[in-house]
Amino acid sequence: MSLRTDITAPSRPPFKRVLVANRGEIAIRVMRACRELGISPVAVYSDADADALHVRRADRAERIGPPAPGESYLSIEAVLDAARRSGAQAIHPGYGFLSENHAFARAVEGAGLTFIGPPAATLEMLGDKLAARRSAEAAGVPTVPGTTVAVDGDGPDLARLGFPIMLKAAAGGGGRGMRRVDSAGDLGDALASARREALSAFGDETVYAERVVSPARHVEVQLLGDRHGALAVLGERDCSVQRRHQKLVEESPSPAVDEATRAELFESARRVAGAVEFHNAATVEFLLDEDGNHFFLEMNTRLQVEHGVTELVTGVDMVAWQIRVAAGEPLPPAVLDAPRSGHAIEVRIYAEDPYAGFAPAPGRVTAWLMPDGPGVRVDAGVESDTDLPSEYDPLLAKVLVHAADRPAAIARLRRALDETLIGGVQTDAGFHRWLVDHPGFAAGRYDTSFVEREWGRGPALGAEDSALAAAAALQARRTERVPSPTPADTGSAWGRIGREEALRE
Amino acid sequence: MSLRTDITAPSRPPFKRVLVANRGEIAIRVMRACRELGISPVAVYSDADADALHVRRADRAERIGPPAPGESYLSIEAVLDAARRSGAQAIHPGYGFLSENHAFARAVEGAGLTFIGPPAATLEMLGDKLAARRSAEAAGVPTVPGTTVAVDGDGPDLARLGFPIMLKAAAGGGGRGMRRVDSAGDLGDALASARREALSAFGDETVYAERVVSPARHVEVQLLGDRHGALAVLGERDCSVQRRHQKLVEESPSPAVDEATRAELFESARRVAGAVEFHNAATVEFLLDEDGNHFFLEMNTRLQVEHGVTELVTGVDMVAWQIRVAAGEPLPPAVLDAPRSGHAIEVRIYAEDPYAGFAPAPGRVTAWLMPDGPGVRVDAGVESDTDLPSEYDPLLAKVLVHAADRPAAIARLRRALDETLIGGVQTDAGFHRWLVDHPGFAAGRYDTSFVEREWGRGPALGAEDSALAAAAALQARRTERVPSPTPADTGSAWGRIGREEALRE
Amino acid sequence: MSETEVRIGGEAVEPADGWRLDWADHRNGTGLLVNGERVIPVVVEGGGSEWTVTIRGRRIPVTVRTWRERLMAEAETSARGRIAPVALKATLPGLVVAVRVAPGDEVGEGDPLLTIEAMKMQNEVRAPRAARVASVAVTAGQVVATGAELLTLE
Amino acid sequence: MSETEVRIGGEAVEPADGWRLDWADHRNGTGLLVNGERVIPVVVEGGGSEWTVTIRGRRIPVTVRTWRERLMAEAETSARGRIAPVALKATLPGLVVAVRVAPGDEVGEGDPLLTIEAMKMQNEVRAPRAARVASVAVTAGQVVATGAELLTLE
Repeated sequence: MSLRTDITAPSRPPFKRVLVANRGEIAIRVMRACRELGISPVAVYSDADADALHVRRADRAERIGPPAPGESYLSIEAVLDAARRSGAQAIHPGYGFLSENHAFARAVEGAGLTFIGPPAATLEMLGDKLAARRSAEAAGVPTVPGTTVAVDGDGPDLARLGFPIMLKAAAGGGGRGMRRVDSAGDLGDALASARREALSAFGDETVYAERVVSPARHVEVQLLGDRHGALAVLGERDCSVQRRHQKLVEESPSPAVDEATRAELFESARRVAGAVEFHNAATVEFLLDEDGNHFFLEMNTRLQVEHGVTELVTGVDMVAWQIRVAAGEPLPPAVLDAPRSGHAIEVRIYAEDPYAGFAPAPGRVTAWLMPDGPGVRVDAGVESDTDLPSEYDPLLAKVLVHAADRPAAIARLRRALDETLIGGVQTDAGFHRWLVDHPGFAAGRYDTSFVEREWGRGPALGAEDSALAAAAALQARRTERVPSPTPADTGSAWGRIGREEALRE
Repeated sequence: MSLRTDITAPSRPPFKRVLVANRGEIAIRVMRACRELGISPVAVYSDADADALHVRRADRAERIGPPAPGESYLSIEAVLDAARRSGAQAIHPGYGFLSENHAFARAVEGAGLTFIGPPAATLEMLGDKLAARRSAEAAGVPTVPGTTVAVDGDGPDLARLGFPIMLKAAAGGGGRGMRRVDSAGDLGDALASARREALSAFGDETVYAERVVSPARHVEVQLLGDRHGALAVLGERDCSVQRRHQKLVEESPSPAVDEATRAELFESARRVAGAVEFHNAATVEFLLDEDGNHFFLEMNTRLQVEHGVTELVTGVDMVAWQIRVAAGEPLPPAVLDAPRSGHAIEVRIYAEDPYAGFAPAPGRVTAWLMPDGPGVRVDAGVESDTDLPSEYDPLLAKVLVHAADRPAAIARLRRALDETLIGGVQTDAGFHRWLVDHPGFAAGRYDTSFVEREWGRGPALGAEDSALAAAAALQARRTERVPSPTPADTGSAWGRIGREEALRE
Repeated sequence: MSETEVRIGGEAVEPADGWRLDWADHRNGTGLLVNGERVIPVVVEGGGSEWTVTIRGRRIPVTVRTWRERLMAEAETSARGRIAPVALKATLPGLVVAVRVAPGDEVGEGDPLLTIEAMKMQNEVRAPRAARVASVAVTAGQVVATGAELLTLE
Repeated sequence: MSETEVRIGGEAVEPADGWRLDWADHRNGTGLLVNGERVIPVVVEGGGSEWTVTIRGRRIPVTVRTWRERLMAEAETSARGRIAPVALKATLPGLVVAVRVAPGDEVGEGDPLLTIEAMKMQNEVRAPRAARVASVAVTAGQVVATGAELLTLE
């Protein structure tokens, strides 16, 4: 009776205590990785989050300021103070907030702590999307035709690119500060608007321009590197289901990528990473045109929202490995050569109204029933009876499924969404439920304008749903009139139907 | 931009409607598979289950009788009537109840419906554990030394086997009707008791005897076959963590099985199945002694409670494939040659008191918080505010984890159990939380007497937990005295601690 | 309650026949619609005549009125003027980042009036109909609460 | 409440210092014990002097008594006799499958008295101390509810 030897578990915790400089679902995700590694997680919270779920999942929690992000989650000083107070040895920034801020990464290292992410110099270089474009080009990776310097003034010289063009924030990412411009006449307004949003979101109004590739798919490659030069390429994700240039749904493998294209994408991703000093996690984003040509968009030097898709397909715990490589551990062959199996899809549950242009829908989450069972993973940041602060990103949860193949994954996602019940606020769940029945999505034929084209502001309310809603409200009003229901009224509807059928027979 | 072709999804639902002849978590598990295949699931319920969760998850539900199992879930006539009323084309029996009842399988087929399980004749042959032993022996598979015929009268001839021996119900399974006998003097009482329990559980008091293998591990091999002769061997599970010869924890791969032993186990499992007419799902159970020798115990001709462990490691949806092969679909190479990856562990959450000999602990489940996030799967049969009927098996839920290797799986299980909070009834969660910290379990060194030897009636309540419980109860009593708490009292404890620390500084 | 009327989006709707609402948890409004052949999970929130039913992820506002409530509502409507001034209010708390109109401006339906940043997104407030701007109550840089008056159209 | 006493399993226990109970949901008793360095999820159920605290999956009965309640409890204990007859009651609903003793039998501590099947398991009811059986209230084949008297020991 011999025992198997397991080689990839750390013999002792990489750190004793890690501060998680984020909130919501990603803070909880990172804390779970900490706990599984034997690390004590420390939360930070603004006054708007004193009762938040991520605070209750930490061993220790540090207040970092008032609700405004600039005075709390975006404050380098407040976060560093919290880390010092708590005795943390490392900081995981999650995504968003300070995660790609090179000044923060430098300040963390300067304070003698470990920044769990790529080197500060790399954050700085790749944070300038224009510099990143130039670096990719120099490495022989195709980029979307466009400017290689910031757009000046009213940008009349952009006409040479030909319209439509896309304006992008040089300091940007995540779709913010992006504006599509269809003709020269719209350029002035779009530039002003893009600069305003860029300044508001990133504190830098520099924008550049790229020709619009359309139809295009957004396909990205996940990288994970250690401090010893080893680089794992953990497959691609297709993130083409977007609204406002922001992702709603991600899946792996991409239904649009064959083995030859996949090899090209992986090679390009390796080249982009090879051109900079790199370790930890990053994602190289590409546009893919109808002919399978790919164009470098940007490299995100942080954990992505959608990292779970890759975890399901590869079995590699991305967040645990971020922490372990940050502590100096080398990536083992099990990670470097991780096989990919099955198909994974993630849908993001935002508090927003897909029937009203995906406008934010803050409020109070009342009912909160999430799916479980085979092949379903939920990463949630809220629970029932949660007030949603209006100051932050309205992502409530991610529902992920994994199955043997894409049709089975879609069927599983449909089942999972049918088990999902959220009260109090409108969410994207209605959009996702529509999506899983869409023949174009089922066929894998969609591009980055799919949501705008196929969904718009959503289908008109159907006659069946209308009649069902009417029946539910009418009966709710009737039962409301009975202040303390008798057992006969609260019994199972099945019991009642059964009795009625028995009477009929 | 070429599209991947997926080959293993069925082009249309194998059945339109399937009756799930079970209750609790397994009924919900089967219904989920139905929904993902586009099949409308039908529930059955006794009067004790009119409001049960499994009833609310079905499209249609049929009452099958009063609470007593013999008059409802074990009544062939009641279940068949329900199937006919509902218009179901097939019946999935789950586990327990009628799942291995050959008369039921014949009656289902006789009614023109499909029985989702192995052929009735195979159920009949393998249901006689003595006949199964003889069949395995004839196929050249080692069995535990013992009787090949029923034990007569007071069984004085058993002395030739040497003590200790194990008495087992010939019609048995699942640990019921089993009695260990350590000396000739105990034989009479043990025989009477084993026969009484066998009669009560299976309606047949026949018992046989086997020599006790000790220390031994319980390792079983999962089989899945189609109606065309193809057989998939989907790895082994180690189920040695048992109380009263019933499983509490299962994992795959077994930490005690090396590649050579695994090949032998798989070969023996194939031989056992090859000796009978076989399709659908079955498990071949073995004892493994200290030297790695294996002995056939029995072949269970149904889905096992612990099938999810195999699903996590292989990515094969066992229940979906049970339904698909029952409808005549052949197993594809993706199933027949499914690679196994990572490590999975399942713990069973029973409503029973591990500090009182695992005695049943019925009552009302009040709080019910289950873990989620990466690598965690929960198959539950209850939710919060659920009364537990005392008539049925007290299995509430299964918590499963999957990770890259065994140490990571144990760490994940610890994290998952720390997120698990159940109020109202004592459960095995306390045992499992102890188990994940046990050095013997961590080393993979445990056998079927591990629970009895290492746990007994559990450790004495420790000083820390005692003091913590005292603090919690004292403060609960204090807050109870404030009928409507002021905002300052209900605010986050973090907020309060933060304030106090601020005052101290 | 035979004279009870159910309206969705201003239209009278005939409630689906043969479906029964089975509460799973009365406190949070979760339940099932069942008809013996299918189940549809729903959340039903509200009270009195105003309800919101969530079906397949979509929140559907439903008005359930007795004949008495209908008569009262109709009387109220006819008492109101035809083209009353409209006060536009903030539907979310946020930061006013731009005000594009001034009192006296003529705007067409759908024209942008101002921009509010909330939940990290910039949201355009647009004119619900052609009108003249009567007054503007906010300035750029101002933080507004839900329900705060933004501007009035004549 | 400085005179309040906390007892677990009959022993006085000093409550852990520096830990605070933070309710997550007062209705179902879930909460956290926090001390600024660690959190421990708990379920706290009960009321008055009798509580049950679930920590790391274990239900721990805890008695919290004020000095007044302690005085009353002590007075009650001293008023009771030393060796009173004991009525054994069913702790679960189930089916009596075997009765092993009859009135007048002498039994030792731990001797099996009867067998009850509940939740598909056979459970032996054993003598809590040596005694003579005074009466037997049930017969084999009988279904008993929780709290039903099974037999009395002298």
